[in-house]
Order: sequence, then C-alpha cells, then structure tokens
Amino acid sequence: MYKENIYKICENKPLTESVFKMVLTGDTKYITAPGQFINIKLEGKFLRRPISVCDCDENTITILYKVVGEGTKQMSEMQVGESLDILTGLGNGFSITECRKPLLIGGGVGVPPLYMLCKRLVENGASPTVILGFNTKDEVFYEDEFRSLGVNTLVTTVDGSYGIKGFVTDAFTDGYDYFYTCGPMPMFKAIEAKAKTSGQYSFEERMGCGFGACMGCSCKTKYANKRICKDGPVLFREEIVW
Amino acid sequence: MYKENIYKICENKPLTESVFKMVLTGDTKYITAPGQFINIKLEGKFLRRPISVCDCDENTITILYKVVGEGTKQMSEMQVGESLDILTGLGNGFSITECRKPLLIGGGVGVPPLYMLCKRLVENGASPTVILGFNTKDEVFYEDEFRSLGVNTLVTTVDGSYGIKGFVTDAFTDGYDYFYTCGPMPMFKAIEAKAKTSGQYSFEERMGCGFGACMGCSCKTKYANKRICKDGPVLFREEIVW
Amino acid sequence: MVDLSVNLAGMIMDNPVVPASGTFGFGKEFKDFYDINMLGSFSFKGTTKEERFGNPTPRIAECTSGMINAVGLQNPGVHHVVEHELVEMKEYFHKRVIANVSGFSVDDYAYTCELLDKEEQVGILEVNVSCPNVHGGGMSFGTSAAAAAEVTKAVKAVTHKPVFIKLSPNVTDIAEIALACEEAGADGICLINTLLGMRIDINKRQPVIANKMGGFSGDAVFPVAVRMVYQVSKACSIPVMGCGGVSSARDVIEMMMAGATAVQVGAANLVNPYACKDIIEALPIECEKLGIVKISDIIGVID
Amino acid sequence: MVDLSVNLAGMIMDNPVVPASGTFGFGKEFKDFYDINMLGSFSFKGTTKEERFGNPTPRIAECTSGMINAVGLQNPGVHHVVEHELVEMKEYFHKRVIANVSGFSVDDYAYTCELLDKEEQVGILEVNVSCPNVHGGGMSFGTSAAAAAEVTKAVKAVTHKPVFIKLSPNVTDIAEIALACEEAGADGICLINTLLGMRIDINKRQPVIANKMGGFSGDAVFPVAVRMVYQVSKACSIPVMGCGGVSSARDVIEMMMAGATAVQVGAANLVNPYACKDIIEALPIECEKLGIVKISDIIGVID
Ligand SMILES: Cc1cc2nc3c(=O)[nH]c(=O)nc-3n(C[C@H](O)[C@H](O)[C@H](O)COP(=O)(O)OP(=O)(O)OC[C@H]3O[C@@H](n4cnc5c(N)ncnc54)[C@H](O)[C@@H]3O)c2cc1C
Ligand SMILES: Cc1cc2nc3c(=O)[nH]c(=O)nc-3n(C[C@H](O)[C@H](O)[C@H](O)COP(=O)(O)OP(=O)(O)OC[C@H]3O[C@@H](n4cnc5c(N)ncnc54)[C@H](O)[C@@H]3O)c2cc1C
Ligand SMILES: Cc1cc2nc3c(=O)[nH]c(=O)nc-3n(C[C@H](O)[C@H](O)[C@H](O)COP(=O)(O)O)c2cc1C
Ligand SMILES: Cc1cc2nc3c(=O)[nH]c(=O)nc-3n(C[C@H](O)[C@H](O)[C@H](O)COP(=O)(O)O)c2cc1C
Ligand code: FES
Ligand code: FES
Repeated sequence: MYKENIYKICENKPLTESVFKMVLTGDTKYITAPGQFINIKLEGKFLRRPISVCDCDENTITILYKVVGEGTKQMSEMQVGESLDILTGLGNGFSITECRKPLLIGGGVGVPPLYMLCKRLVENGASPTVILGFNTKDEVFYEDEFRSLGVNTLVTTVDGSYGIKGFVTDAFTDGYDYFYTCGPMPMFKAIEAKAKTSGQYSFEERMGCGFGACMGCSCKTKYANKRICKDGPVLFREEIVW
Repeated sequence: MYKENIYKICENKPLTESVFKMVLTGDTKYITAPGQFINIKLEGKFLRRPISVCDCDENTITILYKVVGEGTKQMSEMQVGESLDILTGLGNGFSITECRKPLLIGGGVGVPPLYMLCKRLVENGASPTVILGFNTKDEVFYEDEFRSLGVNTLVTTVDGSYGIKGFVTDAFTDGYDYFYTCGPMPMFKAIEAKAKTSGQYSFEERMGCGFGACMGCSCKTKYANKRICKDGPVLFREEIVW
Repeated sequence: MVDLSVNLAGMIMDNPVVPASGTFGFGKEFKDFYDINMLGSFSFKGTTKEERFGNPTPRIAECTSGMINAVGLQNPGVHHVVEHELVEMKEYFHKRVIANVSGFSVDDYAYTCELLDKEEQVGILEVNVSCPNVHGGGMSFGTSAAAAAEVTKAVKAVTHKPVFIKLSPNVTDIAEIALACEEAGADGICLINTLLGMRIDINKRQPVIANKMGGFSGDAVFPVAVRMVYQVSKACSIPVMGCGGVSSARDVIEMMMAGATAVQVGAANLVNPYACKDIIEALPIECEKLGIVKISDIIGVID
Repeated sequence: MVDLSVNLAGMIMDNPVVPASGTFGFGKEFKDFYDINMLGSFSFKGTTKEERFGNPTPRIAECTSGMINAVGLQNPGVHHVVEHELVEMKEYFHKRVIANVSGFSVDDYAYTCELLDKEEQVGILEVNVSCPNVHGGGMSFGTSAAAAAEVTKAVKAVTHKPVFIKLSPNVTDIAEIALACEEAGADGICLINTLLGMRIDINKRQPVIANKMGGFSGDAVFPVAVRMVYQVSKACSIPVMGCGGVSSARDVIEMMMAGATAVQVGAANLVNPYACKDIIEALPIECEKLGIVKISDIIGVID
C-alpha cells in the first residue's frame, strides 16, 4: 500500500559536502518494510524524485540524499518548516530472511536503505556485518549510526584515505550466510562475482510514476517482467538477469 | 528607461473583495512619469504581469491590482517579506500638460494610475476633478486617498448603491479644460462620445515583453503603428483610431 | 447541480474524464488511491497481438512541465488481457472500458480488435496508430492518411463497437488524416498521442532515453493538443476525445470548448495519482463559476 | 579559459548564443539592458518585401512554460530596414547580424534577399519558410520539401552570403525537408520555428488570440526542438542553428550536443531581458563543470 500526503521538514542538514539528511514528519503507516522508498514532488519539477527510506518511526521519516541534479539541489535548499507532497510506502522493500550473519553492503547513496534494514535484522536477532563503500574519506557518512546499532561496521574507500583501501568486496569477511546490497551497478557486478550465498539487490531506475502504473521502470527477470518501482526495487539474487 | 530588479513586499492587503494594494520596496529611479507600469514575474507563470504604478516615492512603489486570474490570485496570496522580480519604468506614462482644470476619469482597475497623475497635476498647480466609476458600492476603492489630495472627487456606481448612479460620463462636470482616463473600452467609447476637450487615454493590451521587443501589443494610430507597452500605454485623443 | 454527463459515440458517461492509455495500467494501481468507478471510463494500457517487453531502460526522461516516455508498448498481449486483466477488472471497475489497441500490420490490428469485440466490458475500441516508440510500425500508420484509413477499415470490418482512431500529433496536416479515418468509417477520433521528443544527459553525453527519442507529454503539450482538437472537430463530424497536457478541471473545460466530447488525462496521473479524482470533483465547481449547467453544451462552442 | 567560439558556415562568432528573430527586435530595446556586442550575433525581426502591420490583437497568450504569439510578421518592410534600421544599428552593434526574411511568394523572398545581400552588416540570411501566423504563404513553404527547396534555390541565386533556411516543426518529416534544402544549396538549417498552438479564454468562450491559433514557443517546446536538431544534423551535412525553448547555458550545451553549431534564444528574452547575457556568462562555468574546453568540440557528440 502507498499513499500521498503532506510532510513537514523538521531537519535538513549536510552530512558531507553533497549528501544531506532530511527528517520529515507526517503519516508513516504505509511504510511497512526497510528498503521501500518515497516519491517526492518538488515545486517546478514534473516528475517526483524517488528516495529510499533510511529510517522511520511512528511519525518521522528519515532520508539521506545526494545532490546530483536540480531536484536534489532544490531539496538541499529547503528550510525546516517547509512542506513536501510525498507518496510513501512504495516498493516491495527487503525481505527479512532467517539469516544469522548477513552482510549488508552499501555503496555511496546505496547506504541509506540498509540502515533501517540493519535495525530490523538486529531486532530479529541477527548479527549483521555492514560494509560501507565510498570513494574517499570526505564522502563517508552514517558510519557512527551503524556502529550505534551495535553491529560490526567496515568502511572502504577507493583511494584508501579512510578505512580499508579498495572496493566493498575487499572488505568481505568470511562466515556470512546471506547478503543485502544497494549501490551502483559496477559494485553489484563485483558482488555478484564474489558472493557465495543467496542475497537481495536493491535497484535503481528512472521512474515515471513510482507506483506501478506506467511501465517506465521495467526489467526482465528469469521468471517474469518486473517493475522496479512496484515489484522491486529489491530483487532476489536468484531471479536477476544480469 | 526601464530596469529589472528585485523588490520586497512590505504591504499586501485587500481594499475590496477582489482589489488588493501592494507596496513594494526597492529601486524606483526608473519610474519617471505617472501612468507608467511595472511588469511582474511570478513563480510558475511564463509571462510577466503588467500593473500600473499607482504611486511611488524614493524607495517604494504602490500598486493596486484586481484578482482576475491565476497570476493575480497568486499575488494576493503573497506575504509581506517575500520578493518579486520586476521590470519597472515601462511605458510612456501620462504627459503633464498645462491644463488648469483637468478631468481624471477612472473605471475599475483603471483608477490606480490616476492617483500618481493626480498628485503630479496638483503639484503642477492644477485643480483636477476626479471621477471614479464602479459597478457597485462594495467595489469602491481609493476615494478617500483622492480626497486627501484635496481634489474634487466624484464616485459613480452603475447600480446607484453609492455616489452618483450611472456611468462616469453621468458625472461629467462642466468647465474642464482637459481629460485623462484609464479604464475599460466601453467607458472609453462613452467618454469619446461626450468629451469636449483634448485628452489622454491609457490602454491595455496582452503583452509578450512589455518593453517594446516583441510587437505583441501593437495598435494602429493615425500617424504610425505604436506599441502599447513602449509608445503607450497612454495615447493622445487626437491620434487614436477607434 | 451541473450535469456532467456526455454521450461519446453512443457510450453514455457520467462525466467526460477518462484516464489516457498507458498512464493508468488496467486501473489496479489506482483503485487503492480512490474508487475508480467515479471515472467517466478509462482507456487501458495499449495491447497488441503478442506479448511485448517493450524498449530497454531508461525509458523515462523529465522535461520542463512534461516528460518523455519510451515504454514501447509493454503489455502481456491481447489474449492475456482478455483472459486475465478484463476478468480481474470486473471486480473493481463496473463501467465500460476503452480498449487501446496497437499493431505492426493491418492484420495485427484486426486480429486484436476482433478478440476485444467479444468483450462486453469494452465500450469503445481506441485504435492507436500513433505510438512513436516502436520501430517499423505503430506511428507510421498515423502519419499517412491512407494507412490510417486502411487500419480503420480493417478494424471496422471486425467489430460492431464504436471505433476511435488515436492520432499522432507529429504530422503536417492532422485534419486531413482525421477526415480520412472518418471517411473510412471511424466513429470518433482520439488525439493527441505524444509528440516526438528527446533529451540529452549532458554529463554522460548520451540521450537520457535508451531508445534515444520518445513520446513527450504532460502540461507542456496542452496548447498543441487544444489546437489539434479544434482543427479536427471543425473538419470532422464524428466526436473527438481530446488528450494532451490536461491536468485540471479548467483544462477539461478548455478542451471541450475546443471541440472534445470527452477528455483524457495522461501523464498527470503519474505525478498525482489523484489527478482524475481531483478533476472530477472540481468540475462542477468550475462549471458553476462559468455558468455552465450542462457540460455537453460547451462542446465545440468556439467558432 | 573555455573557448566559446564557433564557426557558423564561415561566420566566426565569439560564442554560439544568438537571440532569435522576433524576440529581439533590431536590438534597440536590449541595448539599454546590456551591451549586446557580447552576443555571438543576433537575428533581427523578420522582414518582408512590403511593410506589414501584422495580425489584430490580442496577439499573445500565456501557456504553461511557454507562450503563443500571432504577431504576423509586423515589420516596416525591407527598404526601411536597409535604409534606417541597419544604419542605426551600426552605432550599437558592431558584429555581423543575421537577417531574417519572410515572403509570400518565391519572388518575394528573392527580392528581399537580393536587397539584403548588399548590406555588409548582414552575415547570414535566415530565410523563414515557417511562420505559422500568416495566411496564404509563409508556413506553406516550410511544410513541403519541394517548396522549401524552390525558395532555397531562388535565394541562393541572388546572394553570395550564407543562406540558412528556417524550418517549421509542424511537419511529419523534418529531415526530409532539411535535406531538400541542403540539396537545393542551403548553407545551413535553422530550427525550430514555433509549434502551432491555441488557447481558449473559457470565461469569454473565445480563443485568446484574435487570429485563433498562433506560434507556441518557450521552455515547453525544448524536447521537440532537441529532437529535430538531432534528426536534421544527422541527416544533413550543413550546419544547424538550434532554436526552441532554450533558456539556460545547460540548454545551449544540450542543443549543441544534439547537433547545433549555434543556438538561438527566443521567448526567454521577452520574460528575462538579460537572458542571453546570463547564458553567455554562465556558459564558461557550465562548460568547465563538464570538462568542455572548446565548446565546438561538443557539436553533435551524440551518436
Ligand atoms: C528506488 C530508488 C531509491 C533511491 N534512493 C536514493 C537515496 O536514498 N538517496 C539518494 O541520494 N538517491 C536515491 N535515489 C536516486 C535519486 O532518485 C536521484 O538521485 C534523484 O532522482 C536525482 O534527482 P535530481 O533532480 O537531483 O537529478 P536530475 O538528473 O536533474 O533528475 C532528472 C530526472 O532523472 C531522474 N533521476 C536522476 N538520477 C536518477 C537515479 N539515480 N535514479 C532514478 N532516477 C534518477 C530524476 O528523478 C528526474 O526525474 C534513488 C532512486 C531510486 C529509483
Ligand atoms: C499597461 C497595463 C497596466 C495595467 N494595470 C493594472 C492595474 O493597475 N491593476 C490591475 O488590476 N490590472 C492592471 N492591468 C491588467 C493586468 O495586467 C491583468 O489583470 C493581469 O495581467 C491578469 O493576470 P492574471 O494572471 O490574474 O490573469 P490570467 O487571465 O490568468 O492571465 C493570463 C495572461 O493574460 C494576461 N492578461 C489577462 N488580463 C489582461 C489584461 N486586462 N491586460 C493585459 N494582459 C492581461 C496576463 O498578463 C497573462 O499573460 C494592466 C494591464 C496593462 C496592459
Ligand atoms: C508512460 C506512458 C505510456 C503511454 N502508453 C500509451 C499506450 O500504450 N497507448 C496509447 O495510445 N497511448 C499511450 N500513451 C499516450 C497517452 O495516452 C496520451 O495520449 C499522451 O500521453 C498525451 O497525454 P498527456 O499529455 O496527458 O500525457 C502513453 C503515455 C505515457 C506518458
Ligand atoms: C513574439 C515572437 C515573434 C517571432 N517572430 C519571428 C519572426 O519574425 N521570424 C522568425 O523566423 N521567427 C519568429 N519567431 C520564432 C522565434 O524566432 C523562434 O524560432 C521560436 O520562438 C522558438 O524559440 P523559443 O522557444 O526560444 O521562443 C517569433 C517568436 C516570438 C515568440
Ligand atoms: S515507474 Fe511507473 S511503473 Fe515503475
Ligand atoms: S509587449 Fe512586446 S512589444 Fe509590447
């Protein structure tokens, strides 16, 4: 289920030079799983902007977004107290499986949805290891937040300026029994080559509607055509056609 | 000369159910004559909205506008402190002639530009008579403001609910030696039929630019083609082709 | 009380508002937002003889006041539509629906329409000869009067339902093509489909859309749509279903004054899933302001 | 330092930014806003053999992200342009200008161009075969490949200056028409002119524009313009001057990537008189962000 509603900005601040954290207050009951996303209407922009739910409770939604274009720029300039028209509860979200030691692998702005996922997994009694991959030290965000969940948190940077030098796959630890990942396609390819267990990938696609009506975001899977926005964004490793 | 600039709203309040007064602060040096207009850029609207200067001093511009469509609706909802991108000093404005007892005839939202004109004429030693025409009592505005200039002010209403019953022409007094008018076309036609002196009419036309570049607002006069925005909005009685 | 009902080639509708094909799926995604039985009708996602995946992604690009899509007629094929979608639809939509049909040959169109002709739920066949997103077919029928007429004849031969031909705006003379369809027996014209458009990702130095070009629609195209609805309704005597850039009750009224008997709402549904509901609720209010007591009175009032 | 210069059919310009015909008059109204010598060049208001008042007013209608105009080629006639406007222009514009020319017959075009050919200030003749606002001429030349070619030949016969044909977007196959012009000797193609559009005043129940329909332009038409620039630049080997909905430096870059050698800015000048100045000042900054050191490198980089 999904719903359109008005949300008020109660926090909007930079975490790095280009990644911002925004906290919104309003109805959150349509958000039912980690890895779901919301779709934000911005003044003067035709299409909504899809952004993953990073965290949510009874009446707040937290998102982390990177300024990459006009829409996200506009978001970064909004003030606390301003309102946004948002569709919430979109997408399938991650499935909480009965794994004990899952790997959570996030690259860049693929990190946000893993936060709420991590919380749920911990609640479920699992002991995740989190790998957060960035290009360089200045881009690192949310490391502390993951650590405060009491989980093993590894950071990689491509240039080695912080944490483990290299790609997320260079931080792979042994003994994991499942994986969840969100991030850019090259990272997915590297994970697919290295991972030894079953797992879930969260995809991105340009969207017309975000709720399954336009067929703008379709992809082929082994078993059927799926819409990233409605049947995804999360797909199981087993069904994906690379 | 004309100029684009940013102006701050320091007052915006209804005078009647649909006519609002807005006072703007900012650079006013390009406004050189009564009867000139400004052209207002509104968020989400493509074309600017032309509105007459009702009054202006060193750093404020007063306009009176009627809510007739989306743009003026939007203006009416703006708050004190908000800013507007405006082109000022547009149009020729009224010529101050050496008249002693001019008639100033305004109909509806044709009233505003006559206010600054009236001030200038009084400063110039003339004793204008002002006729303000409205449909009904509830629509009357700026009567007191004209009176405070110390001029003879007559109000007409079509339904007789206030002032003289009838049209502005029903309030024509004898002894005037010139006239200035702004208002709707039927009023112009009635004045043209009745007036016995020379005078000036201020016209309206749909505008593309407002500063003479697009030929969107052309009209034929006896002597040449003119642009209402640049060579007008004020035309002399003698040159007008009805 | 404003009377919003219209008679569209014999199909009586409670109001003239119809979600446009491809922006409403089969209605399933919208029924969770509101009761879609309030709609005049709706045009379902274009179907074809065979199942189609459509074009590679990205298929969507944003534009100022509009969007480009290059879905490429993804659909499960007409057999699946008849056997599954229409059966399911019975449960949540109790009015007659408009069946949007595409093809790659005249026979394709006839085949698909013949199947849909048997479906009681289908009130009107909307034959799309104008999809810009499929190579070697689709749009080419809509850019030639003769080809559009041929499709019309073939479809009319296999159905007793009213046939509307949905035309492409990417043509020199829209009235000529519409007239050819009328002469070939069409019961109505639907227009406009999308304008052919393109956007480039200047960071990546490549088109935003994988297919390079796509169909441009949304608020931005409204003035072109109004113009074509006007031209076609003046040239033809069959009813016109107007479409293109409609997003408000006032847009609906403007398009009806231009000559439309019913009005489709496309891209607006994607951005505001309540678009059609909002419009239908605002229509009586806007009509009252304008002194319209019976909305069908304003159809084509412009000279 | 980004090199913004481009070579437009032999005319070297400091930058690719050119105000579009009809939105810049003869430059007089803009020189009070900024020094217009910073422009690459500008295309002056379309002129004709005889003086024209143009269409009745209202001639302007607002649209979402755009406007409709139906000026109808108001201009003082080519003789007045040559004897007065160009003489005056010498004082405030010191680069070569683009002369925009319209006509109602092939002879008209030739007559007007022959006169302008003698003017040293004129760098390029831009032959408008696409004005939608004049009956019985103008646009009809631009909607037929044969007619457009005929005009091209007639003009080429009377001038040694580069001749650009300005095409109408209101056609089924823009590349075909552009190719016909190239084969007839055109030195370049300028496109797009305005889309034919219409708006209705629903209060008054009449078209906003006295002439009913008019030319639709502004941001809204950008995706159509990019598409056509792309199609024509791929089909032809002569340079393309892109136009339609450009209002920012990024739009200029996008249109050049689509294939334009120079880029015209139209309606944006009317709303923001500093539009071209703003764009020219922003261009080096945007180019640097994108790693462009020489703007001519990006012309047509899209496959
Ligand atoms: C399911 C999903 C979840 C996402 N979650 C996040 C998140 O948590 N944090 C975050 O920073 N980003 C996230 N993104 C990416 C985010 O949607 C884009 O960065 C954003 O839309 C860019 O908008 P813009 O106006 O700044 O960019 P522009 O390039 O100006 O946007 C132009 C158009 O392209 C679309 N677009 C551009 N980039 C993307 C992209 N990567 N994916 C989909 N559409 C795109 C925009 O939505 C818009 O329609 C997510 C995308 C998807 C599909
Ligand atoms: C020189 C001049 C001075 C004016 N002075 C005043 C004034 O002091 N007070 C006042 O209330 N009104 C004045 N008007 C009229 C005012 O411009 C319109 O009422 C206003 O533009 C309507 O905008 P809208 O968005 O509310 O209406 P809409 O109908 O939504 O506007 C649509 C388009 O039509 C144009 N338009 C609509 N009505 C008119 C009109 N009457 N004249 C010109 N363009 C119009 C709008 O500018 C816009 O481009 C003046 C007009 C002109 C030309
Ligand atoms: C995502 C999308 C998919 C579409 N699919 C179809 C289709 O399958 N068949 C069809 O006839 N038109 C299709 N169209 C065109 C619309 O029905 C409509 O004609 C067009 O979008 C113009 O209306 P609008 O401006 O309101 O969107 C599609 C449009 C969009 C945006
Ligand atoms: C008010 C106005 C007048 C125009 N007059 C002419 C003209 O005389 N000759 C011409 O070739 N194009 C004319 N055009 C078309 C523009 O030059 C340009 O091709 C078109 O507006 C598209 O660009 P834009 O979207 O940037 O406005 C005119 C456009 C406008 C808005
Ligand atoms: S974005 Fe519309 S179906 Fe996925
Ligand atoms: S409005 Fe452009 S010339 Fe007057």
